[in-house]
Formats: sequence, C-alpha cells, structure tokens
Amino acid sequence: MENRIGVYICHCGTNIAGKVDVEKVREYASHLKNVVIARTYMFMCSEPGQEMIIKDIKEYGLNRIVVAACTETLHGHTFREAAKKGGLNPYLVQMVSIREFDSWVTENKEEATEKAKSLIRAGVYRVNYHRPVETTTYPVNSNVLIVGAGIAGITAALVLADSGKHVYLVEKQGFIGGNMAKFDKTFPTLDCASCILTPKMSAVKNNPNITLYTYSDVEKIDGFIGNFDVTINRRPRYVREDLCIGCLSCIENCVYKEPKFISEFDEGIGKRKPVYVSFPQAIPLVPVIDPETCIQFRTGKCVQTCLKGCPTKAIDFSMKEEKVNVKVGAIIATTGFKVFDASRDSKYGYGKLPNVFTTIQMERMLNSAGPTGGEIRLQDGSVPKEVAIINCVGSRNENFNAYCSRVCCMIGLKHAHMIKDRIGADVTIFYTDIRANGKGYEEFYRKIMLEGVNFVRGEVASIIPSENNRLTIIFEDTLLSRVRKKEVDMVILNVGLEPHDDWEDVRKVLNLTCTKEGWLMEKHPKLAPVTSLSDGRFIAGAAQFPKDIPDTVAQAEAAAAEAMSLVDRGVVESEPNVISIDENKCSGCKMCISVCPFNAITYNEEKNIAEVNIGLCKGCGACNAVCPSGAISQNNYTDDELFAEIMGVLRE
Amino acid sequence: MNDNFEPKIVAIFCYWCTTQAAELAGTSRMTYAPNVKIVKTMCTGRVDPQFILWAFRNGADGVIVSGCHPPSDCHYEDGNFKWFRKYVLLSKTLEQAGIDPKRLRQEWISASEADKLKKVITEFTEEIRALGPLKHPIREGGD
Amino acid sequence: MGKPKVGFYWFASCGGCEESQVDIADKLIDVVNAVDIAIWPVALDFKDSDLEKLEDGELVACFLNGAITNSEHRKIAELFRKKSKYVIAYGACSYMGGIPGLEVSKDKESLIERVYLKGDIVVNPDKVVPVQEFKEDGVRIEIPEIYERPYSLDEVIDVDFYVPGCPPTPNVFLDAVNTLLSGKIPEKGYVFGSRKSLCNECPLNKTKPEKVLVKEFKRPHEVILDPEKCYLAQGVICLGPVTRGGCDALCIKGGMPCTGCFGPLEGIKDYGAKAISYIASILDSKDLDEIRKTLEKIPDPLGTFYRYSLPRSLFYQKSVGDKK
Amino acid sequence: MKEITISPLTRLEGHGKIEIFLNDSGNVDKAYLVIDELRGFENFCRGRPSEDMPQITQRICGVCPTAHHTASVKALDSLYDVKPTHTARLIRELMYNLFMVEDHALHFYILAGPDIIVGPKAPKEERNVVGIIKKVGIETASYIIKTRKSVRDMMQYIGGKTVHPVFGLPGGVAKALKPEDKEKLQELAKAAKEFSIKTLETFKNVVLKNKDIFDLFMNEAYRHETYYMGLVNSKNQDEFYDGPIRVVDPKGNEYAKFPVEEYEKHLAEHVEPWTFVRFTYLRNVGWKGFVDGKDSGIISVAPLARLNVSDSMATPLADHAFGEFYDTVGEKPAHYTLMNHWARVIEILYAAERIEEIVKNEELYGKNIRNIPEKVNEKRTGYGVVEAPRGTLIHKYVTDERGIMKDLDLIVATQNNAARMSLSIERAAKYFIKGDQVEEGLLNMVEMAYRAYDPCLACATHELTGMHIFDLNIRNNKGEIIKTSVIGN
Repeated sequence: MENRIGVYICHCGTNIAGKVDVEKVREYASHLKNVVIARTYMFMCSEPGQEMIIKDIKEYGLNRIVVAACTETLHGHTFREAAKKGGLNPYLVQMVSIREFDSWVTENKEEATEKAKSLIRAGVYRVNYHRPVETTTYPVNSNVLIVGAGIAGITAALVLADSGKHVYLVEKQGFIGGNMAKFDKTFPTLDCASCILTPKMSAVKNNPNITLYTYSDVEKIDGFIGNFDVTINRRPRYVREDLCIGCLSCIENCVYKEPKFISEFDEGIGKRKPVYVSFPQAIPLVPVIDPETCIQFRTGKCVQTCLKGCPTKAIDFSMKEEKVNVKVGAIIATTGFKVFDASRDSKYGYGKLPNVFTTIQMERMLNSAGPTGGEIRLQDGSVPKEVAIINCVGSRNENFNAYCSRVCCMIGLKHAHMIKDRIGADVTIFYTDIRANGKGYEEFYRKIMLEGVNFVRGEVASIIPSENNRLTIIFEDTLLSRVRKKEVDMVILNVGLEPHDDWEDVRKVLNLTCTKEGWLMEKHPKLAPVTSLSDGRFIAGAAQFPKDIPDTVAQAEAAAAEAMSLVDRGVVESEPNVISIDENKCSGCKMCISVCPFNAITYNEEKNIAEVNIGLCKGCGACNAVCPSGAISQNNYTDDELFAEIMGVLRE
Repeated sequence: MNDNFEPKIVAIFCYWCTTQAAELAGTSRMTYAPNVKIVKTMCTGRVDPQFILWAFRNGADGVIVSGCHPPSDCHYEDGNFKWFRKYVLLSKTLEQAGIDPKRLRQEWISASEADKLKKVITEFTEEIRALGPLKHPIREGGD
Repeated sequence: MGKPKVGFYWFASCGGCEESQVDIADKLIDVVNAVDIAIWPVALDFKDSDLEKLEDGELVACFLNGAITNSEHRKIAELFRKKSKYVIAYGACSYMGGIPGLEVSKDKESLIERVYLKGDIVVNPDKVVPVQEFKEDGVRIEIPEIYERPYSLDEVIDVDFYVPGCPPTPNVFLDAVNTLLSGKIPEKGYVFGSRKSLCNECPLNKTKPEKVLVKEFKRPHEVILDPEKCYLAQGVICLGPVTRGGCDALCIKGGMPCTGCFGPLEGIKDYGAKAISYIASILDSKDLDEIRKTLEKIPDPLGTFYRYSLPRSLFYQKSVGDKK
Repeated sequence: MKEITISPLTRLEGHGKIEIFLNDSGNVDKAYLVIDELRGFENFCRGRPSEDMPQITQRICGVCPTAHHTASVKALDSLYDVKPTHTARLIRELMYNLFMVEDHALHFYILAGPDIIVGPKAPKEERNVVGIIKKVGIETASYIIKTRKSVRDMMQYIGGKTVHPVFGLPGGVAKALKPEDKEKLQELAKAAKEFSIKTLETFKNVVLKNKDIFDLFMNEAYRHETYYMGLVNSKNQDEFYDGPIRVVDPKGNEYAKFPVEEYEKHLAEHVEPWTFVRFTYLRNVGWKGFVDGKDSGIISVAPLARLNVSDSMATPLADHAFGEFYDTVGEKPAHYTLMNHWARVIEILYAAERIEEIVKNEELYGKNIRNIPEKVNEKRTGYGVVEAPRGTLIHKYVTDERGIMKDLDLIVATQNNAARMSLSIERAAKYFIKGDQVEEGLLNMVEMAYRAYDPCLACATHELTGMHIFDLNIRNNKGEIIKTSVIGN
C-alpha cells in the first residue's frame, strides 16, 4: 500500500513562525511526493495539536507522519504517542527540528524559510522508508540506586524509602552526610546544619528500605533502563559493621594516645588517629582503619590495643574488598562537588602563609563539634582582631572557573556574621558583586551590612606577610580604581565549587553526559532538569551545578519523584534503535561481531550466520555501518532512511 | 568568482554529544550559516563512508561529521574511534579520486560546546565557500 | 521452433572472458547443442551486418563483455539491445568497468604524451602522435571517437542480468546459461553468483576468530601467509567479506587474498566505500595518531578498494539506478 | 576498371584493421596494420603498489596472462633485489611451461589449424573449429580439448586462477606444492609429452607430407630477411623463463646479447600517426621504414625467432626436431614466416620435456617458497623479461622508496613483431592480389601472413583496448572499400 504522509508544521508561537514563513513551507510540503495533507498549527505539542494528527490519521488514512517543530529529544515521545493514539505504529513518525536547527539559529527570514523547506523535504523522503518498530516492554525492577550520600542522596533516599521503594545508597567516604556534615550553620536562617542533617542521617540508618554501602564505589552498571545490574565494590574498613556497636573504644585504645594524622574531614585543620570516625554522630558509627597510617598495616608488628579494647572483637585486619551485586530499575546520581584548591592561585599564598584559610576550613573551625570546638584561632592560638574574607576564589575567573559558584557570597556573609558574633573581630569582605538572589538572602545581606562588616569591591593582587604574623592584602579597589593595601590577622578564601577530580570515571561508569567542566548534564534545563540524557538515570544536587542546600534538597526530591514514576510505572519499552540481521543475506563474515562494543552479536557456527541478542544491543549501529553483506539494519536508522534524508536536505 | 555561490553542507552528528550541542546552540539562540543541514545518527560509529559519497553525489559541497570527544565521551565505548578510522581512510580515497579531502571535515563537539559548534560551522562554511562548488564526475551521477 | 538464438560479443576486453567461456570445455559441446550461437567473434566469423539482419528481440540472450570505450562500442551495444530479449553484462569490465576502469581517475592527455612522446625508448623527433583521421596521397584511415573514460555496459544501455568475475568462473557462466535455458528467469538486475559474500563459502572462514581486530595492515609481499588461516585475521587486506561469492574462492586457494572481482552484494551502493568501512573499523587502535600512521600504510585505497568497480562507483557511475 | 564492390558494409570499428590500398592498375599500393583504441595501463598503474602489478598488468591480456604475470613478478624480484627460492623458481617455471603448452596448442589447433589442417583454400565456412573436428575426427578433437583442460586445471591449482593467476610475489610464489601432488604432476607431464609428440606428428602429416601446403610455407611471399630476437640460456638454447636477450642478424650471426636491464640501449620504438601500436626496432641499426634487410632495424620475435637465435634445444626430443627443422628448411635463420607454425609445435615438445624434468625434481615440492623482500634497490627500478608465446615481453617499473609505482614501460611481443607483420601483409597482398582479382582463398593467404605470428592485439596495444578480430579492408584508388574480410586471431 502506498505511503500517505501528513506533514505538521508548528509555529511554536513566534519561536518558529517569527522566522520561518510557515505558510510558504506548508504550501511547499503539500506538493512533495506522497504528502496527502500538510498543516500548520500554533502549538503542535498542545492537546489540540496532537488531536489534529490523530483526527487526520483516521480521516485521510495517513500512514506516515512528519512533525516539523522543536526537537525529537524534546517532543519525539509526544508525537509518537499521538500517532499511537491514532492507531499508527509510533515509529512511523519523523520529527524535523525547524526551531533549534533553524528558526533559532538563522538570522535571515528567507534563509530560515528555505532551510525549513529542505529539512522538511528530508523528513518526508526519510519517513517513506520508516518501518513499524515493535518494541517489547520489560518489567521494571522497583529498587533504586543512589550514588552519593550527601544531603541530596540522603533526601532522595528517604523520599523513595518512605514510599516503600528499596534504595541502595552508595557512599565513597566512610560516613554519610557529605559536605553538609562539615558545616556549622546554614544561611540565611543560621540554623545549625547538623540539627537538620543528623536526624535525616539516622533516619537513613534506621530505614529498613535503605541498604547503605559506605566506603564503597559503583564499579559497573550493566543492563538498561528498568533493569540495571549494578556491581558495587566495598573497600575494607577493617572494622566489621555486623559486629561493631559503635562504642569507639578502639579509638580510645589505639596505641597512638594522641591524634597525629591530618583529618581529611577537618579539611586539614584537625588531626585524627589511624582508626577514626569523621565526627561523633557519624553514620554509620563504625570506625575506619586507615592502613596508610596504622602500625599494624605498616609494620605488621602492632600490639593491637584497639582489638584488645574492642568488646565485640569487630576489628578485623584481614578484611578484603567485597563485591556486591544489586538489581535496580532506576539510578540517581548525587555525587556532589569538591571545593576549589586555593593553592592553584598562588597570589593568595594559601598553603604557604599561616592564617590563610578557606571557607570550608572556617566551617570546621566554627563547628562546635570541630577540631577547635568552635573557637576561631590563629595558628599561634591567639584570637584574630581583623579578618578578611575574599570572595570569588577560583570562580568567575577565566584561568580557573568562568562560572559563578552561586553559594560563596552567602557563605561569606554567614562567616562574617559569625566571626563578629563570636569574637567581635573587624571583618572585611572583598567582593566582586554580592549575589544574594534567594528567599531571604537580600535581607540577610542587609542585616550583615548593618552589623558593621566592611565591604570592599576589590580585586586582590596578592597577599604578603608583614610584621608579627600579620598579612598584607594588596588589592585594587574597583570602585575607587586605586591600588590599596589592607593589613589583617586572618584571611578566609571564599573558594568556589568544582566537580570531583574523578568525574570522568564516574560519568563513564554511570554512562552520563557532562559539561566540559564536568558537571552532570540534564536532559533539558527546564523541561527535564533532573533527568539525564541516559534513560533511567537521574541527577540531583551540586553534581549538576553549584547550588545551595534548599535547591539541592528540592532537586533531590524531584529526582526521587522522577525515579518513582519510572519504577511505579512497572514497565519500560526496550531500546527501539536495536538492529536486526537478515539471515538470508548474512554471510557469516563476522565483521559485525568484531565491532560490537556490547558483545550483543554472536556467531552461529552451524548456520554460518551472525545472530543478535537485542537485550544486549544498545543501538549504536556500528555493525550496520560495517555489514558488507547489507544484512544488518538498525531500527529508525536504516541505510535507506539515512540515504533518503541526506538526499532530502540537499535536493528535490 | 563565486560571489553568489552558497555552499551546500551536510552535517552528520551523533545524538549524544554534537546533536545536543546543536540543540543547545538553538536554545542559546546562537546564529550560524543556514548552509549546514543536520542529519543525526545515534553514534558516529553508524556513519558509513557510503553516506559521504552519497552526500557529495547529491550536491553537497562539504560534509562535516562530528561526535563525542575521544577517548571516553562516546556512549558506545568507541564509536567515535570507529568513525575516525573510516574518516582517515576515506579522506585519502577522496584525494586519490580528485576530491579535495578538506571537503570532508571531522570534529569532536561535546554536548556543552555550543560555542564550538557555531565556530566550526561558520569556519567550515567559509572554507567551502572559498574552495568553490565541487566539480567532479561524482556530480554527473545526479539523476 | 528452433533452438534459442544467443550471441556473444566483446568490447574493450582482454579476451579472458572468452577463455572462461571456452574453459567450460567438455560442457561446451552441451551448450553448443542446446543453443544456436548466432554471433561469437572469437570462434565464428562475424560482421555486424549479421546482427542487423536479425529481427528485433530475435536473440534470446546476448553475453557482452568488455567496457564501453568508444562510439562504435556504443553503437553495437545499442544494436544488441534492440535484437536481444535479455542483455547480460558478462565479466567485471562490462559489469563494473573492470581494471582498465581505473583509467577514469586519470586524464587522457598525459597518456598520449607518456606513450608516444615520452615513452622510455620512443624515438620521435617529429612528435608524431596517432590521429583521429589520417590522410596521405589517396590513403585515408579513420579511428573512431574515443571516450574520455571507460563505461560499464549499463551506463550506455539497459542491462537485464550480470555475470560477475574477472573473468567469470566457468561455473558462474554455466549457471547463467542453464538458468536462462531452464526458463526460470530471475528478476531484472539479477547478478549471477552467490547470494552471499565470499566468506560464506571460504574454506578459511571457520578459522576466523569471532572478533577480528587488526593491529596493522601488511602488504601481501611483506608477510608469509599461513594458507590455513583467514588472511584478514593475519592482517592482510582481504575483500572476501564485501565481495559476492560464487568464484569457488580460487584466489584464496591460490594462497592470496580476495581482490573483489565479483563485486558487491545486493543493497550495497558503493563497493569501495563499504570495504573502507569494515577494513577501517576492525583496526585495533584507540590512538588518533597511531590510527593515522597505521592507515597511512595502506598505500593505495582507491586502487585497492575500487580495483574492478571504479566506473560503477558512486564517484563515477553515470546513470544512477538509485533515483528516488 | 571494373570495381569489385561487396557492399553495403558497415565497417566494424573498435578493433584493429588492415587497410590495403590498390593503385590505378588495381595492384596493391600500400597496406596498413591499424590498431585504433586507447586503454592506458601506463597511466593508471601509476600510484598503485608495485606488488599489485602482476595481477593488474595481466589484465592487458586474458590469453597470455601468465606471461605478463611472470614478467611482472620478475620485475618485482629485480626491483626489490630479491631472488626467488629454488623451489619457487621451479614452481614458476612449471607454471610457465604448462602455459606454453596450452597456449601454443590453442593456436596451432584452433586458430591456425583451419588454414593448415583444413587447408588454406578450403571454403571459408569450413575453415573453423568445426572444420578441424571434421578433419581430425571427434576422438582426436576431444583428446585435444581434454589434454588442454587437464593442463589448464593444473595451472589453476598452482596459480589460483588459470585466467589471471594470483600466485606471483616478489621473492617467490604464494603457494607451495605438496609432496602428494607429485604423482598427479608426473601423470600430467607424461600426458603432455605424448600430446606434444602427437602434435608434431600431426604437423608433419598435414604440412610436410602435403606438397601444396609445404610449398606455400616455403613461398617467397612469406619471406623477410630481418633480425631475430629471443631469450637464450647459457648454452644459447631456446629459453622461455629467463636468460639474456640474444639478437641475430639476417645472416644468423649474433648481433647482440644483453641482459634485459640494457634493453633501452638496444631497442627503440617508432610511432606512426595511423595506428596506436608502437613499432619496436633495433636502435643502433635504425628505423628505415617498412623494409627488411640488414640495414633495417626491424626485428622479429615469436617461435621462429626463438629457434633462429638458438644454437640448439635444451631437451633431447626437441633438439632432434630442431635439427630436422633446419635441415628441411635449408637455411638458418629461417626467414619463412609460416615456419612459425612448425617452430611452435617444436616448442610445445620442448615445454613438455621441461615439465617432465621439473616435476621429477624433489625440490619442486619443498616448503620454502618465499624470500621476503627487504627494500627497493637504489635505482628504484625493476626489469622483468620472459618469452611470451608470441615473443619477448619486457616489463620495466620505476617506483618510490615504498615501492609505489611512479612509472612503467611495457614492451610486448606483438609490438616487437608489428613492423615485420606490416611488411608481411603488404608483401603477401602484393603477391597474391593482382588486378583487383580478389579471390577468397587468396585473400586468406594474406591473412595467413599475419596469423602465423599469432598476434595478440590485446598485448600489442596494451595502451589500447584488447581486440582479437580485425577487419581486412581492400580499397581502390579512390579509397573506397572494394572488399572486406574479418579475421579472428
């Protein structure tokens, strides 16, 4: 039966119609071969727009649909569904982007109109070759994997667990809580971070629907949306979680009487023993033994007082790596951020000059549970009288990070307030612009100003030591545009946020897309802000881009909701773009097997042909490109479809 | 010479990286030459050298293929490398057959590099404009 | 009615096609008995007046070998088309342009100069070169118009079937003859030989690993091939995967890789491009520079991947059968 | 004068033709051998890897591909300075002699046979394969076909393919023979020898025992006193595969003996505007136009020439036949063109005897068939020469340091004979065609003049498209065709 094509051209308000003469294009399209009806409409994606297609399919006996509008990424699904409602196989629809690929990127109206014609022509040529694609549906595993147990991961985990989904929460560190666990107070309300976080942390611990894997990494993810097969690697903490009761007597009894090793959690300003917990309320309250510093591991000749002191003999020096396999239907990546390493920008003298700290170190210093018990001290133990806070360290700077880290301004204000509040020191904030664009933020900014904090709009040139351990800041006052000096006792560098160093590996393991800096990419900034480009994988928190706690929590709950809607749906469609092999054409030359990255194709010795396991096929089409017998065709990307499309964009 | 010559250019982009970059360029309203028409495949590994010859045969003066950055951006392990290998061998063949290999351009443009996409498209269009229309028997095939 | 009339003819060919027809040897007699060979220059005296005398469509089939390289070839080809029910392009030259078809990528002028003026041992002080029309006291000798390039037969006339090979093997020839005699006429454009590629019948295919990944491609004279192992897997370019089978893997049995004289299978638009696609794809390297260097060592992609098919390639083929 | 017009005749083009022009008195004025098309191996081989040449250049000719293949692979040996292993050389020689047997046999029985066996003056419709079968009987006929086939099957086994073999590689061959092949080969050798003896007998019966034909063979019309050229071994014996090129003058004295690397010194090519073929001649004697004699550089190659440049034959039976030959002809060199037929059957015998020797040699079945070439020689130039059935065949390649072809020069057998062929045609025409009485049988005798050379126009015109038939046109003084004929070679 010959093809009957309907072409639908979207105005998208003025987004398209403002540039493209849609009527002209419609007129042109209506004369293309096999086109039965061509229409334009204000918003094709709207209910009436879809109805129009459904109606025409019945009325005009359409068996092919071309929609010229935004992009397939955005609305491909919408129009496939419409076709389905009209009784067509959804894959007999071809979407043509005349917005993103034309009206939005073309200046001249005539040119935009001409381009739209050729793109639509290509779509029409192509759709002629579309074949119905039958996708199977797979049951969805209702478990969810969450990678990263900071405030984002914890929030998402609780939302899902409370709704009865089982969550596997994987944390690289020995203890959950992420960066937030390090904070003292949160802006702008100044309520204490732990008061918010600790209840959530223990809720995680106590929720039977949450399996927590700390000190662990996700090693491998196989399978596809709805049916992921996850391999988790649990690094040995040498204290057995099943036996430990969290009395911490091992730390008591460690042969090191005093903590003498740098505490990572305390950002270098505190010390710990070889056996440690990050902080007293840590979850899980099971210490970690660090083999780098533990005598038993370094020499093998330790008296093992920790073990002797352990009531349950939970200490086990022979613990090994352990692989755990879990099956999940959805994945949420909440891998968080790291702060900018201030020593990369030498002008601040960070790491060289005493009394130059970062905001995250200050958080620990301010934290009553922190190394200084909340006391603000210089290296020599004295109390600073003059403190400088320097904003935008590593941010808004082409040499490091061009972007604004969004949270620093508020952190600086918070610290200024707390320092004044606790030690009454004179505080000066060196800022570029103060960005206080959140609920109650501007008010907070005002409040701090009234508290008498000095604000200098300045660009710091360098910090040099001066008499009695003081620091001289040389800077350009960008309001007076003069170079000035300022002497202080303490400098706090307001460092920006960055993706973790290992973002590439994480991206690869989770098969996500990242920006060039390494932030996780969302499918669409507005329409799908917590959905990744890879099916069944969602993202939340500062791993996507720097954001404060309220935004992070909001995103986490959104991601949880997205994941829930997927696993509650119960079924997913199989990958539609899989390949098929025509065994009457296949010569058994094995070239496809050689290029398949997923070992989805195998050789049938006795039939002397190749066979595909579509469960493993992820639809890249590499085998289609090489098949020298023309026996392989990839759904929705057959040779004929692509040849037709290429010809279409070029000529009548 | 070719004052009113408007190059015809086909751009074959992989879905994951360069097509996303093109969509980002759109949402960011970055304007570029209308000469370039995008055809998408799931992966550059899908690109068959036949497509390139087919494009030239049907009137393309230039072809760009762009995918995910090597080594590890490809969502199908190494589709980008598979394309690159074909590209190298094909370019040499084009040259032998008397088609300037500059008319086939290979790029890596990641999902976030809309600016690079704009730059590449603009550059390439000008380069092809300078080269002039493709004159080769491959054109006589045009039916 | 009498025996079906058939005709044989050659255009620009080397005579190998005739040899391949004669090589059916003993079976030749059967063929001769089954049909009435109206025209066969290699064995029987023939003038094209004989051809003109025939009724239109009187020949059931004609087997035409050799590429079309001048106006006279075209004239006779058209005559055969008129007189024959089925026109069969016989052999690589007629089917795809063949090895002399490589000429399409070169220019004619340089040839005349090379051969007649710059020939290594040519003595030609007066710069004499052959002319289209030679006149000298009463003597007049004409040479037909020579085309710029060789054409495959279906670029000049409508062709019904193809017999591939350089030359076709006696078996494929017999298969074609017998199929037509049996009356089971295949669909238009049918290419005789196997429906599958050479690998399908290659005795070495079972020795080919499931994943063929090659570190580098060696030129055939640089290695001693193990005759018992897939040559491609040994790193030598073999075009078996992309080449129609039916040749009994003669070259393979002769210790050399396939060079593709049987041409592509159905659904492949461009033989060479497809060859490039799989050869490049199985290169085992994820280092851009290494990839460049390694592939640089394939000295002549055009001549390697289009050795028999350049005139019929997407690069040069005149009449495109792929019109949308 | 009365014109004989056989017309209308649309002339066949796109292949060679002989143009004979009559003067006012209707006698032959001029005759031309015209080859009229361009192919261009010299052109498109450039840029190709040299190792592909054995397979590419043989597409010049599907009748003698083995000759081109072998000359080509020898050029590669020399380009890479690599000697084939002893086993490889034996395999190449075996292949080559098998080829000589079947190719010579094809010519003697199928192409020349009609004239010799059926008879030059026999009606045209009988002068073809069918006529021969009638004459020699179906058994003999099928015996000939069977033997030729068994030889060609063996060639396929050794070379991969019979038409366009693939086995040749610089430094050796692609495929080794197995010890178990010995038996097969010895049987074949035996069969080939019997066949060649029978063939020689056949020749004697139809020619020597038939006065008319013998007189025709010894007819002045077919006699030219030219130089002769061919390969010889160290004992100045007829050689196909390798050896120096020897040239004797019309008196039979050695004029030159040189390795192929020096061919440019001794040979030159002459160009005529009315044909695409280049005429080879002796550079130091010079081009004197289409005339024979000691002062004309025109040379002749092919079987008769090879015998003429040899002092004897390397194998017993062939050597005996060689003696017989010259005793009968009564001169050495023998200048009678038709004697090529006799020389040819003697060479079949020689080739068969060589095959017998080679298959006896245990080393033929060795495993060591390749020496891997290192790199191209300083000059980046390779020379290869063989005796094709139709005469001396030279391939010369120039490459870059990677062995990629920059240039090639091919001197092929029929080209070496082209000048003398033109002579023969004109002379025979003048002799047989008098007062435009162009009688069919006589006309065929003109054709015989060139057919004796077994010319391969595909080869002769490697620049050109191969062609195997050509027209013979006779035109009156007005240049109008008064008679035409088509000749299959």
